[in-house]
Parts: sequence; C-alpha cells; structure tokens
Amino acid sequence: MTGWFNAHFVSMVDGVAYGLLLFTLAVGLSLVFGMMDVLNLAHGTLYLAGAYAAYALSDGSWLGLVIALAVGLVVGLVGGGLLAAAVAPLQGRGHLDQAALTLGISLIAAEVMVMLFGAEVLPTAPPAALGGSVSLLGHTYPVYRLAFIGIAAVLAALVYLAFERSSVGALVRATVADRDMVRAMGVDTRKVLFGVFGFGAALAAVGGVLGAPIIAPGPGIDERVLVLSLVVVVIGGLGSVRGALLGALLIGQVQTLGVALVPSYAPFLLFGAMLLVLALRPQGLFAPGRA
Amino acid sequence: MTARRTPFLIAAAAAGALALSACGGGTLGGGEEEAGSGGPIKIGLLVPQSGVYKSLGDDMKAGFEVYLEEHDNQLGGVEVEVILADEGETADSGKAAADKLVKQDEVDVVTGVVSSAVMNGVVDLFETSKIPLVGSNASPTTLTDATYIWRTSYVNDQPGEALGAYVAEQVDGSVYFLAADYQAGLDEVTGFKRSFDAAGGETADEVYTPFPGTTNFQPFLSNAKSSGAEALFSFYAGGAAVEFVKQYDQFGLLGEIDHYSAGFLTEGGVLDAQGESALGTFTAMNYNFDLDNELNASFVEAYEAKTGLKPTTYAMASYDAAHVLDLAIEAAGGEDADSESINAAIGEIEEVESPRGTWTWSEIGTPVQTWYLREVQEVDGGLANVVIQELGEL
Amino acid sequence: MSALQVRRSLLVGLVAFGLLMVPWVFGAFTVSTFTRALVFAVLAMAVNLLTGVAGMPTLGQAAYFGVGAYAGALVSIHWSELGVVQLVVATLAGVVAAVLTGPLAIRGRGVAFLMITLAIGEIGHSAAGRLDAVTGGTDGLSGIRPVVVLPGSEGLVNEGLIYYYVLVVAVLAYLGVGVLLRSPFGLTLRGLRDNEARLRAVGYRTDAYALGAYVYAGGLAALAGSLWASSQRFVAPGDMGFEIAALALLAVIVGGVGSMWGACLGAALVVFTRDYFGQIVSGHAPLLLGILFVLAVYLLPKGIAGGRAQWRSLFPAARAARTTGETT
Amino acid sequence: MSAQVPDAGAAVAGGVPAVAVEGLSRHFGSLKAVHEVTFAVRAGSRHAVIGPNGAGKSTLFALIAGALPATAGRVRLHGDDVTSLAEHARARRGLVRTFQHSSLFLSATARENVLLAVQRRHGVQGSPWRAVGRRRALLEEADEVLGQLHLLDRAGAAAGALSHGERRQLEVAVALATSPSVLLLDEPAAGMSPADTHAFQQIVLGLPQEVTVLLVEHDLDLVFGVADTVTVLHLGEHLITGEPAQVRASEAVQQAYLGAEDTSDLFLEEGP
Repeated sequence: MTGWFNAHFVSMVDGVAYGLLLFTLAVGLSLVFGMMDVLNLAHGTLYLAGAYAAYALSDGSWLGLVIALAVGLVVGLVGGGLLAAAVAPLQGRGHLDQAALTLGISLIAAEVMVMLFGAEVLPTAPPAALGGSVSLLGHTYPVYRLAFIGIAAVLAALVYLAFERSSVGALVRATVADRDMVRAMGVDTRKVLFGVFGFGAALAAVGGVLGAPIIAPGPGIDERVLVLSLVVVVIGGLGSVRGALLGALLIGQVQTLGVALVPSYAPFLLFGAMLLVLALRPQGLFAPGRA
Repeated sequence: MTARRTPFLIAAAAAGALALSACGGGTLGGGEEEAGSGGPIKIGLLVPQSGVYKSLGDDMKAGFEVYLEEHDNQLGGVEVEVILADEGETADSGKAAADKLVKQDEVDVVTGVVSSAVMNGVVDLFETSKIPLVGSNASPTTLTDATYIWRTSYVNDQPGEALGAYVAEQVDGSVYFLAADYQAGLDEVTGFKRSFDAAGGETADEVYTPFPGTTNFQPFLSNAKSSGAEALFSFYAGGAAVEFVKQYDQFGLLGEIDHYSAGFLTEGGVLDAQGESALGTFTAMNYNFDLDNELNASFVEAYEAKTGLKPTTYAMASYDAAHVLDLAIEAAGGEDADSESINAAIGEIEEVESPRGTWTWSEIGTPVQTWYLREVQEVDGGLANVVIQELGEL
Repeated sequence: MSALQVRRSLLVGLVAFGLLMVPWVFGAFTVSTFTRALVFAVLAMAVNLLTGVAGMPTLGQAAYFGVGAYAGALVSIHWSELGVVQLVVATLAGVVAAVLTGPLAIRGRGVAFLMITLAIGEIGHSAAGRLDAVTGGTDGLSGIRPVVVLPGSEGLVNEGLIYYYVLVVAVLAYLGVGVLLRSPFGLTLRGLRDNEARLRAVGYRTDAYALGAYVYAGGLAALAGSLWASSQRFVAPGDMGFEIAALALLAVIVGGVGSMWGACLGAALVVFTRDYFGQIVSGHAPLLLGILFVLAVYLLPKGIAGGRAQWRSLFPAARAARTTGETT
Repeated sequence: MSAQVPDAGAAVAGGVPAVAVEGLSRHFGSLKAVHEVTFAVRAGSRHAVIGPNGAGKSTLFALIAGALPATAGRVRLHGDDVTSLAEHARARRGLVRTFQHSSLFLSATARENVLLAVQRRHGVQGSPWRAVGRRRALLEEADEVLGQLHLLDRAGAAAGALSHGERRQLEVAVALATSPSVLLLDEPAAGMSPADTHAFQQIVLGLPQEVTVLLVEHDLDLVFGVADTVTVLHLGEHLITGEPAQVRASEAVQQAYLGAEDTSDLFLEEGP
C-alpha cells in the first residue's frame, strides 16, 4: 500500500493542481449557464487570452506576474462584458444560437491570436523564484505547481465563500434557482448576468495567466480547455459552485492518477468518466434544485 | 389526384427542358485539356498555413522559396508559378487542398505535405491523375508501391531505426518508450526497436500518450521514473515536444534518465521554447544546420538572410524538393516538360547534392542518406543541436 | 392549382435542373466540392432529425458517420465494389452502433444529451485511431476501390459521375426523411421536441421514440459515411471527430433548425466556405467560418430557411428602390 | 387498452371505484407533502379535490397521474393496482391528465395536437409507414374531438397562436382524444378570467357521462359548479370526502381554511 501510494503520490498532488486550474475555468461557465441559460463556447478563448497575456508580459520577475495578472483581469472583464453584450440580443432563442455565435466568435478570436502570437505553442516561464523543482516526500515536483495549488486553493475558497455566504452570492444562487422570481422582486437580472459573466470571464482569464506555465498558450488550447471545462460543468451539475469544484477535482484526478494507473486507456478516461457520471445522474452530481 | 400530379409534371418539364438546352464544358462532356506547352510550369506547394502544423509549413515554404530565389524563380531553366494551398490540420482539409491544386489549378507537380494522414489520403489522387508529388516531410512506412509519389525527407521509422543499435550499445539497463499515440509515433518506436532488439537492447515498457490533447505528461513521466529504466526513447514534435521536454526536467527525469529521441523533438523553434530543459537530449536526424559542407554553408546563409532563423530539416527537405524538380524539369526538356515526363525524369536522377550531403533514391522513392547523432548543447550563449557522430546510412 | 403551387413547382424544377447541370458547367474541383457538400447535407439531415425535429441537439453524429465510412470502405476493399452493397452494410452498421449506444445517450436531454453524444463521438474517434488492424490507425484507410453502380459495369472515377452517384443517393435520403416527417412517427418526434411531458401524459413511451429517432439518425449518418468513403476513397479518424460533428451541427443552425432543405443549404454553405473560399484566402478557413456563424446568428435568426420576411428586412434599400421604381 | 371499461364502472353505482387512493403518502425528507390519504372516486362522477395552499393537492395529483413515485400506499384504477406503473403506462390504461399551465405542442397545429393523442390510441407506434394510409380516419377522429370542444374553426392554427381560453380547451381536447376512462384536470381555472372559467365549466359539464372527471382546483366557484363529490386535503392529510353541501357544512373544513368563521362566506370568495 505504501509502495502504491509512493508510486502515485506525485500524480495525486498534480491532480489537485490540475483540478484547481479546471475549477477557475469551469465555475464561470457553470454560473453563466445555470443563471442565464447561456451556453458560452468562447470560454476557452478567455483562458487563452490570459495565457498569452502571461506569455507576453512575464519576464521572470514578480512585477511581470502582477502586471500580467492585472492585464488578464482587465482582458477577462472586458471580454466577458463583450460576450454578455453579444449574446444579449439572443435572449429567448435557445442554446443552439448561442452556441453558434460564441463558437463563431471563438474561431475569429483564435485566428486573431494566431496572427498576433504565431502558431507555435509558447511555453511561459513562471517567476524565476518559482522556477525550479523541489523534493516532495522524495519526489521531484515543480515549485510553481505547488505555489499554484496554494494560490488557486485560496481563489477557490474565496469564490466558494462569496457564492455561498455573501448577499451577492445569495442573489446569484436565487437567480440560478428561479430567474423569474428574482426579476419579480425588482432585481435587474441583466445586471446580474453582466456581473456574473464578467466575473466568470475574469476568473478564466486570471486562470489563464496563472495556468500558462502549466497549460501553455497555443493554437487549439482554447478548444481543449473548453471541452475540459464543459466536462467538469456537466459532471458537477450546471449552476453549482460546489459541483464545479468537486467535478474539477475529480477530473483532475482522472487526468493524472487515472492516466498513471491505466496509461493505455488514457484517451478514453476523460469521456468515459463523464459518461459514467451522466449515465447514473444525467443532471450531474450536484445539480441545484430548481423551483 | 391529377391536381397533385400537375406540379410534379411542371417541375419535371422545367428541369428536363433546361437540361436539354444545356451545353457541355464542365467535368463531363468537356473538350480535351490544352497540353502543358507554353507558359510557366505550375507547382503546387501544399503545406499547412493554419492549425498546429503551421510552423512546419512556414519552414517548408521558406526552404522552397530560398531555392527559387537562388535560381531566379526558374527550375530546369523554365519560369515556374508556385501555387500555395493550405494543408490545414486534418486529412480532410489536406485532401481538399490537394484536390484544388490538381483539379482546379491544374498544376504540373505538387510538393510539400506535412501530415502522414494527408499523405495517405492523397495517394489515390496523384496515382490516378498521374501527377508527381515530391513530398518534403510526411512519409508513412506503408507507402511503398506508389509510382507518382516521391519524398525528399526520410521514412517515418528511419530516425528511430538509425538510433536503436547505438542506444542498445550505450545504455547499460532497460529503455522506456514514450511516444505520441498516432501512426508516426508507432512507426518511430517500431523502427527503433527493430535495430535496438537486434542489438540486444532491453525494453522496460512501451506507452503511447494521447495525441493531440496531452499537455500534461506528469502521469506518464512518473511511471517512467519509477520503472527503473536507464534511458528513455521518445517521439514528439511541435507543441507537445516543448511540453514534454520541459516536464522531463520539472519532474526530475533530466540528468537521471538519459533521453533519446527522434530529431523532431528539438528541431527548429521548439528548442528555444524548451530552453535549458533540453540540454543533454540526444536525437537522431538526417540533417543539422552545422554540417560542414559548401552547399550547406550557402544554404544556411541564404535561409538566415530570408528568415532570421537557422534552417530546419523541414526547410532543408523542401529546398531539396525544389532541387529535385530543378533537375527533373531540365532532364524532361524544360519548356516541353509535362507531369508524365517530369515524373519519369525524377526517377532517373542518380544523386542529389544536398545541404545534408549527397543522397540517392531508395527503391521506394525516398533518400538513402547519412544519419547523425546530435546533442543539445550550449553554443555561444544559446542552445543548439550539435552533431556528435554519424549513425550510418539508411 | 394555385399560383403558389406553380411557383413552388418551378422552383423545385429549377433546383433539380441546377443540381443536374453541375458536372456540365463546373470544373472537377468545384464538382468535387459539390459532392462533398451533398454528403455533408445527408449528415446534416441526420443531425437535424435529432436536433431540429426531435429537439435533441447532438455532437455525436460524426461517430455514426465514421462507422458508416469505415464499414463502406471495408466492404469496398475486402468484399464488394457495388455501391448498393456498401450503402446497405454501412447503414446497418450505423443502425447497430446507434442501437448499442442510443440507450445511454437518451438518458439525458438538452445539454446533458449534447455532452453524452460528444463523449460518444470522441471515444469513437479515439477508438478509430487505436484499432489499427481494422481502420488503418491514425494514418487512415486507403485503397478503397472506385464504386460500381451496376454489376459488371466500370467503377466510377470521373468526378462528374461520382457526383451523380452521390446526388441520387442524397435525393433518395431526402425523400426518405420527408416521408418520415409526414408520418405519425414524425409528428410524434415534433411532439417530443415541443413537450415531452405532455407526450408522456398522453401515453407515449417517449424514450422509445427518442431511441427510434436516434437509430434512424444513426443509420442516415452512416449512409452519408458510405457516400464519403466512395467519393473520397479515403477514410481517417478525423472524419468522425469533433470538427465534423460541430460543423454538421452548425450547418443545421445556419440552415434553420428543423428545416431539412435548410440543413442541406447550411451544409453546402459550410463546405463551400471551408473547402472553396477557405482555399482562396489560403489558411483562413476557420476565420471565414467564424464570420459566417456570427453573421448567420445575427442576420438570419431563423436560419436560411426561416422565411422570406427576415431576408427582406436585410435589404431595406433594395426594397425601397423597388417600391419607388414601381410607383414612378 | 385492457382497462378501458368505463361503461361497466358507471353502470354499477357504488361498484368498483374509477380511482381509489389507499394510504397514499409522499414524503420529501421530513416534509410529509401527502400523508396516508385514502378516498375513492366513483365511476362517472365529477370529483374535486380542494384544500388551502400547501395542502398537498399538487403532490397528490402527481402521485395519481404517476408523475411522482409514491413513498407508501396504493393507487387503484378500476380496481387494478397501478402504483408501480409509469405515467405513460397509466395513460394507456385510460387515466389521462391535463396540466396546470397549458402544456401543448406549441409549434404544431391544434389539429396535430389532437392527432398526436388519437394516433397513440390507435397504436401506430413502431410502424410509421403502415399508418400513413389510415391518416384520413385519424384526422376525422381528431376533428370530431375538436368539434366537441368548439375548436374546429381553429384546427389549422398553431397551438402557440391560440388565446389562453382556447389553449385550455385544446388542453382538454388532447386529453379527451385519448378516450380516457378517467380525466385528471390539474387546476384548469388557473389564470382564467371569470368568463373563461364559466365557459370552461360548461365544457366540463358537457363531457361524456362515462368519463370520470377528477379535478384538483383552487377556484371554488368552478368546483361547486361542476363537482358532485368533493375531497378536502389539509396539511397533506385527508380531511373529508362528501357531497358539496356536506363539505360546506363541515367544521373541520371551516377551520382548515384559515380558521374562517363562516364557511358559506368563504365559499363565495375566490379560492386562496
């Protein structure tokens, strides 16, 4: 048992890092969908934009990282606002039109980013102080990923508390549960949508800045992280922060520990896990109740 | 009932009447094509302009253009017109682009092709339309009996095969295999093991990682590390190669387990991206920019002047493709050359002088060439592949 | 017989004539693009049957398209060059695959269904790359022989003849779907989309109908796959990948969800944008597709088939010019 | 089709009840939405279930229709235990519901809405092709039902284009077209104007006598206008079942409705 644990310890730790990264991506997608029934397929583009910001601005110094984070935040907020404005006219037209629109936008954005940054994968160095690797119970592990686990865990905790405990969070949850009721109470749900869209987008872009040293920016990364976050969201249950967190951690482990255990089935693990969950609970693990 | 049938009759009559009055001129019933005499020779350059292979496409385009610029845009003494087509990322997009070159632009010859899936997909097209394809990268092992398909690059299993025996000799212990899970990865490992097993090498395990889609190699690297292997042979290219090499370092394999790979791992732009993590990586390749011969020196100089970069094997193979066409068009009679005669002339070429050294055609239309062992070393403050020794001819 | 009927008949005749004329007017590349568009149209009809008619948006039809393409290709390589044999075997293979996977897929509705079908598609894609012995792995399956229409006749090599072969099968598929939609089964599927709870309350086993639609769509997609194998003479795992599935779904959305001729037009638009115009501005096909989708969603909310009113509103200037022209 | 014996049920007064609910319970965690409710619906009767807000009417309705599984107890249809049957299976045995909010096939025409019910009854599923030939007969039948509900002139209109009152009529038409032995009406007067409610009352009164009608309703005007038997629920439990006069006079009912002092007053007002 200890031998097994020892052999897969790094995979389990790395699964946590991956899971937390996925959470920063998935939570915005999940809330926007749960609250406003908006399917945003340009969500991966926001991660990519953040990651490119990190590539362009980080120079190995802490200041570089801070600037990149600030730029990522702005890019996310602006991008989220623009996306919210873009889908606003589609109110009441269903998911398919939103999907076509946001996918179209993401195709255009991807092309623009290739023009700006080229078609290579651009590996992004973390601040020099976090550059090396350390020994973790006798295993070599990158310092940056450890630091990332710390930062992302704090981020996740803040999001969780804000959503579950604050009054704004209560409003968001109420909107997920029953939009018409909240509207009847005199709340402008459009403002809530813009707010949550901007917040989710900013989180994804910040995730991109922080995640760039782990999943480097390059063509096709937007689609890959989009699919990963969609999987997390449907596994967790649409519109649930808790679901997004647990779904992300589960997928993180599937993608690391699962792959380490059965490497020859690696291509089937992600979607196999999702099929299993959806076959048992089509509404996801933690679907919030709807009135 | 008659009321129902009337609209149908009108529809049929309308269609029929118009169809009868139509005249030929298209794919069916059209006249004979005018022969390829007069005007420039049309060359289709089929390389990715979008998608994950775009940078390879850029190298190949530049390599081809360098040759043309050196020869006043003439091959075999004839003005050529290069028509660019986007291979894209998938077999479908590549095939559609090849279709366009052959059927719409009516090119005389095509060169390029990065992806081996595209190569397989277009075999029938070139064989049936009897137009030569001088491929400059993709080279599936299964392609052995084509008449109109040539490759100036290599065969997919050769980089591995060139290296296998050497590694078996050098490494005292078992070797772990990690490769991207697609045909080229399988081919490389198969080629490697052919010479490796023959030389008595010992295999620890053989694992293929999902491609594309793997960005995190940690679980695979952890398994490799705990396997107790002395060395590791990998096959990755492009973005995956960058991630793989960096994580090889980050998870503590660098320095503990010797890393051997097919040359694509550290070829071109990816090496800068990998940084110091790539130091000490051994690769096998048919070319390196530091090869000491006259032609290479002038090629490197011209290429650097054009792009600001050192040429890669992709650029070199594309340069050679232009050279092959130059020789063939001249032998086929210059102005009077057509697809058939060019194809015949390609097969007649005895040897090609190349930046990689002189090579000859194999029986299946690929180069017989010298392979080199290279190591990533620090050179003048930067990183570069440095040739350590020859691995023999394949 | 009303004027409307006359006009519609003339339109049908004109379209039929246009389709018949393609190989006589255009060059080989354009004709082969038309062929691809026709194949894609059949796939889009399968997607539309689920998405537009039964209200179950799918990203998994490429899996059955791929099953059909591989089945057709393998029949051609190992057994028979006859088109009919390939089409029948491929369709059956698609039906079997849909029967096996459908019960899992129809457990979800809406986005859950979309994601389950996405998973089925991606797993199928990975599996096709893995099963080297059958599928030729990631390098694809080549060596497909030219398709033969009647026993003893020559295989089809000319682009124009291949086009006609695909056209005939596609038109039959279109008519088959049309009959299905007019049948009580078709009405029930529309009921499934509109209001599944009510359908159940009236006494329908709605899951059985959802599965029925899924299997029919699976067979239809596989039929398209066989046409693909015959016309391209090459099949690769990418043919059953996410890109094909997404493009088929987007073609349906652009064409007008629920309308079969809209789906066909949408498919043609997507194929021509990607393969034809995308090659003209080499390397920017994804950009063109992106622009196409954004414009379509904003300008044609109901798709190409969404009625004349929205088209007219697009050209206010032209309308104004015409009315002034009429008054003077 | 096996359980369609409405005539037999109606003929024997006090014979096998059309619907019998025995100790039926549905708990959501600790909440006892419906708790050990027992009553019977006589075949051919017009039976109403009423109760103040939170009495468990909607849950009871869902339990009888089969939209919710019961925690305990039994539902019998013409004496047969149908507790374990799914909603569609109960519908096939003649127990057919309508919905509180109009629940129609909005993109289909009124005629097609009814046609869907008619073709289900004729067992066309599984063989779509064979049924094409019988389409004319099915259409005639659909039109007959539309005529009964005074909707024939709107047959070609999309359900989405109908007025609110017309939709309620169509709602009943769809249910009726399956030729039910028991018709479950879920708060049909919800959101209706008094005029519409009155018109709807006439429709219910005009339903064929052999169809048993069980309605759950807030609007007491409608209830006392059509029902011959009334069941009152309170806090998930059964309070009383009896003739309207009997129920009006009940003190327990009086207390249940907000402790009002005079029930006759209460019953003149709009429902809660």
